[in-house]
Amino acid sequence: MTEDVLDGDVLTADETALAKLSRRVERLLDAHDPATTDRLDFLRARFDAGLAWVHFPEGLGGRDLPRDFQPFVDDLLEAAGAPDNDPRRNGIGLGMAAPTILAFGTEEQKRRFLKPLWTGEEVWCQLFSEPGAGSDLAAVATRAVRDGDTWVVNGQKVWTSSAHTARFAILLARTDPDVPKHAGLSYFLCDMTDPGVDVRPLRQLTGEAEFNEVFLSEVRIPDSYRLGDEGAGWQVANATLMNERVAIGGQAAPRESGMVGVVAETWRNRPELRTPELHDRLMTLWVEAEVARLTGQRLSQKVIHGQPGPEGSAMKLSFARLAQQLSGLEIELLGEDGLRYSSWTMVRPDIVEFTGRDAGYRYLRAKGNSIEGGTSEILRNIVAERVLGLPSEPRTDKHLAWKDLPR
Amino acid sequence: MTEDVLDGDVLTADETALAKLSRRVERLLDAHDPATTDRLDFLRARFDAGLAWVHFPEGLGGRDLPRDFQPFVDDLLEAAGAPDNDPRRNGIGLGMAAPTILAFGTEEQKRRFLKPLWTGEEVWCQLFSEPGAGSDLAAVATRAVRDGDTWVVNGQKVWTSSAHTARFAILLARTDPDVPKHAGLSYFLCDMTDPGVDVRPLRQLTGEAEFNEVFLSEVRIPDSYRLGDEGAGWQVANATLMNERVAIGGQAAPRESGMVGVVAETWRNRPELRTPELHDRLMTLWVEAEVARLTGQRLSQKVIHGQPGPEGSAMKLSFARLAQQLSGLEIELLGEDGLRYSSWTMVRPDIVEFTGRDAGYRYLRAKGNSIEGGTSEILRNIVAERVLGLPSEPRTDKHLAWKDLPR
Amino acid sequence: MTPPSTSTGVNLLYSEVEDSLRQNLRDLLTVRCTPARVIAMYDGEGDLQPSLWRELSVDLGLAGLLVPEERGGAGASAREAAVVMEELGRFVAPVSFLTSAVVATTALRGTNHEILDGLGAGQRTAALTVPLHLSAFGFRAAVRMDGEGRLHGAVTSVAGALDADVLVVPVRSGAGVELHLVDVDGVGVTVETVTSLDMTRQLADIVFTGADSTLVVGADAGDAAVREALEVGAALLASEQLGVAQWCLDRLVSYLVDRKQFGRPVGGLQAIKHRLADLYVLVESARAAARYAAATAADGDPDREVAASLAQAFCSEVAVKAAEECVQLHGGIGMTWEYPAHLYLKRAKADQIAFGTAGAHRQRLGELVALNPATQIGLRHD
Amino acid sequence: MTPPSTSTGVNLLYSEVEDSLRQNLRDLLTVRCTPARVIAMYDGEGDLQPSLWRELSVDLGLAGLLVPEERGGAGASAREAAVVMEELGRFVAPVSFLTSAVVATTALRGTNHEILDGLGAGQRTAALTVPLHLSAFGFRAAVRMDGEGRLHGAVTSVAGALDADVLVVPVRSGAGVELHLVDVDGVGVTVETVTSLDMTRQLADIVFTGADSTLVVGADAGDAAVREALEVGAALLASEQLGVAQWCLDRLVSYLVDRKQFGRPVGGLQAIKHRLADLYVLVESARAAARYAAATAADGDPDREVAASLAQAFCSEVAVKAAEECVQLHGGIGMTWEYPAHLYLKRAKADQIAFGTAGAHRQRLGELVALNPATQIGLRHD
Repeated sequence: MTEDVLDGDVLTADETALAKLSRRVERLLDAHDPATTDRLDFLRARFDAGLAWVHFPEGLGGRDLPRDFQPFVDDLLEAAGAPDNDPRRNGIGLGMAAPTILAFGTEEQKRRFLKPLWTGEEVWCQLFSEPGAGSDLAAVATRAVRDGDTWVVNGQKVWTSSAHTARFAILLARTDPDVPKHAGLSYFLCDMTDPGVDVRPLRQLTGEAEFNEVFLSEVRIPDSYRLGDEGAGWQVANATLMNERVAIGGQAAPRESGMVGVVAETWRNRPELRTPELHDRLMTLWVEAEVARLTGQRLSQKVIHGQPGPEGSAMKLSFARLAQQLSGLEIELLGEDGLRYSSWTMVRPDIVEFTGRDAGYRYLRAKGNSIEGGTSEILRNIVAERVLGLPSEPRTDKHLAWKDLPR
Repeated sequence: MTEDVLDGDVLTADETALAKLSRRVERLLDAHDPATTDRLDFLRARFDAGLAWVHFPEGLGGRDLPRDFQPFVDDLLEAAGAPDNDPRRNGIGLGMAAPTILAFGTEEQKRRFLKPLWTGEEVWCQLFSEPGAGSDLAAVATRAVRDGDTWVVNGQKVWTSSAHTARFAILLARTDPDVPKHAGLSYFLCDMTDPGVDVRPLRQLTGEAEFNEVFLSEVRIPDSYRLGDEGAGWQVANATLMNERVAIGGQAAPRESGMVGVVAETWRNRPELRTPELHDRLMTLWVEAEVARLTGQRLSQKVIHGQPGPEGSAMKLSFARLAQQLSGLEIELLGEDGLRYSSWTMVRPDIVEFTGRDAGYRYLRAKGNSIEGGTSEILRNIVAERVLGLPSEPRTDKHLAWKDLPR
Repeated sequence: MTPPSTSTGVNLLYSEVEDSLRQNLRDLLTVRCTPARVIAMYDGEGDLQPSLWRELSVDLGLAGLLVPEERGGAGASAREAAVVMEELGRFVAPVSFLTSAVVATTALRGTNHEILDGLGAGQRTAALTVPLHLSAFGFRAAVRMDGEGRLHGAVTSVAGALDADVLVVPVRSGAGVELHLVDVDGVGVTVETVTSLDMTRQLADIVFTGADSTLVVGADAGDAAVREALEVGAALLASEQLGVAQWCLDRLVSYLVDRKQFGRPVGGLQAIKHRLADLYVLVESARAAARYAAATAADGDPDREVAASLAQAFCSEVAVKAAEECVQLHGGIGMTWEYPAHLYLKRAKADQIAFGTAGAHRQRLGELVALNPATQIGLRHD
Repeated sequence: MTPPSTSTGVNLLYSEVEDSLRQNLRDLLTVRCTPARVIAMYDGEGDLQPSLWRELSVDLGLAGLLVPEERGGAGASAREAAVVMEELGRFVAPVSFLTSAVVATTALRGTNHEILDGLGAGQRTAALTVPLHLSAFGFRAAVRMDGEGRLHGAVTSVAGALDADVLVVPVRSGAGVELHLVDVDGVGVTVETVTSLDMTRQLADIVFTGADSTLVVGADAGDAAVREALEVGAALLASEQLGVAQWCLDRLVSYLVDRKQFGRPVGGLQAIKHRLADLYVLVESARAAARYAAATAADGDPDREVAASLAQAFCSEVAVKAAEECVQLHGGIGMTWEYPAHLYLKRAKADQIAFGTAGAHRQRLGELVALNPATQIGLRHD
């Protein structure tokens, strides 16, 4: 381990890095007093100081440090009353678009997109799923046809959250129907203000329209907005999805975070509802939720300096199952109160809280956890094939040209 | 409904048939007083009187009546102190060989085999499974080569219960390796006293050797012992298996029969072992076992005049799952006593009681319930394809000649 | 002479009369009770219920199924009513059959009161005024009478009240529980709608503040009448749950045979096939349990209390499981408002609470079949 | 200054030292602890245990892993012991590591008694004389002392006693629980072998009829010493259960990739793949739970009691599930005496009872994390 000296003490490399980070935070705060600085100005200055996401490269909001140094910075800034970038408003941008742009983007793309993405000036959404291409994402039919230096895009996308607030989208489209389906896709960055983009709310079983359908008609995308090589869209999209699954399943969080905490609080506050049967079912799920939390913690310790692998899929499986079982149990626990619902009125929420609103909402919304971002069935395939090395299904659709596949 | 008159009353067809049966039983008892008649003489006389299995044809131990008239006869004879044919000693003969011989046998075969089978003079076993052909039964490699009017058989069979007490076997062997695997099988009746038949005990995880391995070396079987057409062995074997699954899963029985009754008695007798958690798990399984019993009852009401269909597979699935969960629960309930085992000494039992011996034996033996007579995985395939009409797996082994298949 | 049927016990099959009743009802519901019209109820666009109930109750005569023939009803049994419940479950039909024609009618059936004429003819619709989650063995009356014979008290989460014109109210008295009839529109009666998880069986909170009433069952018989009504309700709810589960299975099979992914029908993937096979086993098992509950209720069999709790303990879980699988295996489309899967999920989940949870029924069964719980919590600490 | 590791809590990974310890042990067990030799123990052909334990305890020095360095031990922690437990589970090794080097050693560790020298050097082997199914929170001492200082009483189902030369006996006294050492071959000590479900950890029934003993832990500390020993036993048993489950998963994967039916590898059928994926999730989750229990036990973390019960509540079920799937998905061969799958089934099922069942640990967790049970049985009857 390399050693360094600060204020006369011999320090480990980690300690040195933390000390340097600490000073850099102090300098940022000195130059931009949060109490008097405009929020957006402060965020831009923080980005420029390399304190936005320290594991990103220098010049792109980071300092090439391990990812787990970030909470240290966040804590210092929060303590000083600095504004944050309201990450929940731009989850897809931060969790999926940004790491993909970083991994596959050109220098120009990184410079153009990462800063306003991080500050929240530009919200992102994801145009992947289609009515005919759900789990079989490589079957997307949205066409992008080259016209000189631009691509002309036509098609329909579904399950797009934040489409109505987003400035940009990551988009998967078919650029070559004459090759097998995985080989004919390309990955684009799409300007949602293009007049050919039509966003319509998609109402779901909770009564809300948290997602959208997006219709693309003659949308023109410059070739400079293509991410990765032409025909390499499938590989780029997979990197995005791995990030999504880690984002959903693999976060370090304290005990009784999320759904288990909600149900445990109901249990503690409503002693009159308790029965021996419900107690054992609660404890069984409490155990599984706590073990899932530790498993996520172990996973993040493993990947802290690396890239997310297929193990994130395993975490997402547990997360979805537990959210569903816990929210189902809560309704049984509530009994009469579980028969009631807050409101069926159609709304378009900006931020989705899986554990928000009432028990009925939690129960219904949790059903989506095993569908969105890869169904549990697809994730089991991924674990079986990529982690355990089991043979893949016999398939007829891997070698035929996409245009010749049966529909 | 046809009507009949007996002793002046107008009777339904059922009542008439029962009255006639009743008289026939009286005549049998008059002619062969159970108290003074040799057991075997009585059983033969009962067979000749058509009172052995009333749903069999006249002349073959039956009276062409619905199957559900049999308990009426059994009850009358039992009340008169008549001996029974000890059906548990010859379960495969009665449950599987007999209905198959009846359905596919020649007149000579029926006359030769059914009577000593029913009386128990000749016990039967089943030579189907092989080490390389378990769930994929059509992959049997045991070869039968024609030599004039006889077949010469070589191969190895496993999981043969009663092989050491059996006089005859039903045997599935490959007679044509040049056609696809389902088409090249034939079905034989095999004399177990042939010098080429070598029976060796096959010890299982309980410590017992309830089954056998059977090695067949140059066993000679007359062509007159072939059941069904040459090459039709797969169809005949399937009829046998359907009967097996109904025999395992579909019997009418009183509440708390079988494994659930054993565990319920332990619960009632050992109040000091009870916990709220175990109570709810017991009640959950009690409910499922009672519902499974009713489901079996409903199934037997449906098929009472017909042939067993694929629904029997559904019953066997439930039976196996419940036997396993209940016996697993019993060990947890017993706690310290569940850590003990009666004996690991190797024995060869004549009759197997799934609920016999101790809790450890029940737990271990029940593991076989979802393997023997069709694994639960195969049964789910059958239900999915034959009951629900879902597409079958893509297969490469259905059209290639058996000899050309990869091993 | 023993009839052959005793060897296999209670008849669990459907009769030809029941098959034909089912077909008539299904034909009507297919045309009149479309998913789009049912979904509209969640937005308060509820013109479906009154017209549909009129057709079922009057035209098909279902309101009078359990009303004795001497009061103008069909004098049919719980078996036929169970088949109706199955079909109503299959269409998540928003009608008052369970609440009025089964539960309220059963509570009043012993009275020979003239209200039965109106109920049987479909001219009146009644609701037993108890919370929907209450089981027969958990029943307690919440309404009391003042010195002038007027009713006071609140009853929350009552099913069927919004579509009823008369309430059948259990009233505590010194000598037991009486049953009173109360006009829904009468003075001193407030009926407040509840936004419900299952809007196809919407609940109401009811408050009595000095309401007038008519005594129909005296204190010697009211408690038993309510408990019998709730027990029959639980027994027949199992058939509704069976219908819900059957729809989910049928719809999944037909959807997944058509739906192609990775170049194959999704229904041909083995993991999906095995789950559907398991679901089939559950649905067929639920059918046996529901039929047994209906048959024993119809015959006044001494085992009917066990049968009702058995059916609720089993079928309520099967309906939820089937509806959850239905949403999941449809993928995204199963989550949408336009696709009817969510109607079945909401009905199944609400039915799981109705007339007692599965856990409560298991507990009750333990008492009925002498499988007693631990006498002390935390006794065994190994 | 906050070290980075706090952002993700207790370290749940394996260290390089642990990886190397694991590899050495695995190399030895692969050669010496073959399935055929383990299976032979069920027929009483048990020459495996003494020689194998000598190699592990003396040659590899595992007996002294938890013995303090000042008594000649390795002074290692529960982390390293947990890795040893994993490997022993993976081979269903019939050795005294858990009973002597973990449980008995932990009970005595605070004494600084010279017996620790012998235990650490592998010259002596000890067994804490309590029934195997007992949990830390369920412990009660069964042996008492007479007026002349001799021991009396019976303790059933003791693990490790058949391979021990010294028994560590909890003895009731007026002031609490004392710990005494008793020579296994001494006068007034009867050790009777028990035919056990898991013959690789065979039990014994022990009766004391006036046995001589040596006091090693006084009445002020004996109860706590036993409870700590049983808690550490439970915490580390989770790693054994993890090893059992891991073997079952690994063996299944390699068997099913090779095994062909219907012209395809069975491991390529989607239903099988999904079950193995689910099993993988369980095994990886069990690893996190087991590592957390080991790490908190090693550090004396205030959360260690929660961690031990959490690990037992989870890992004991995973091991049983994995072993049951292992038998099932092998088909017939998994049922045979010759194939080792049954060894893991029996170990897993016995481990489920050992140190408290999962249900008992869930109950205990409820107490520890303020999720209290219903105060009355049958209170809620809806």
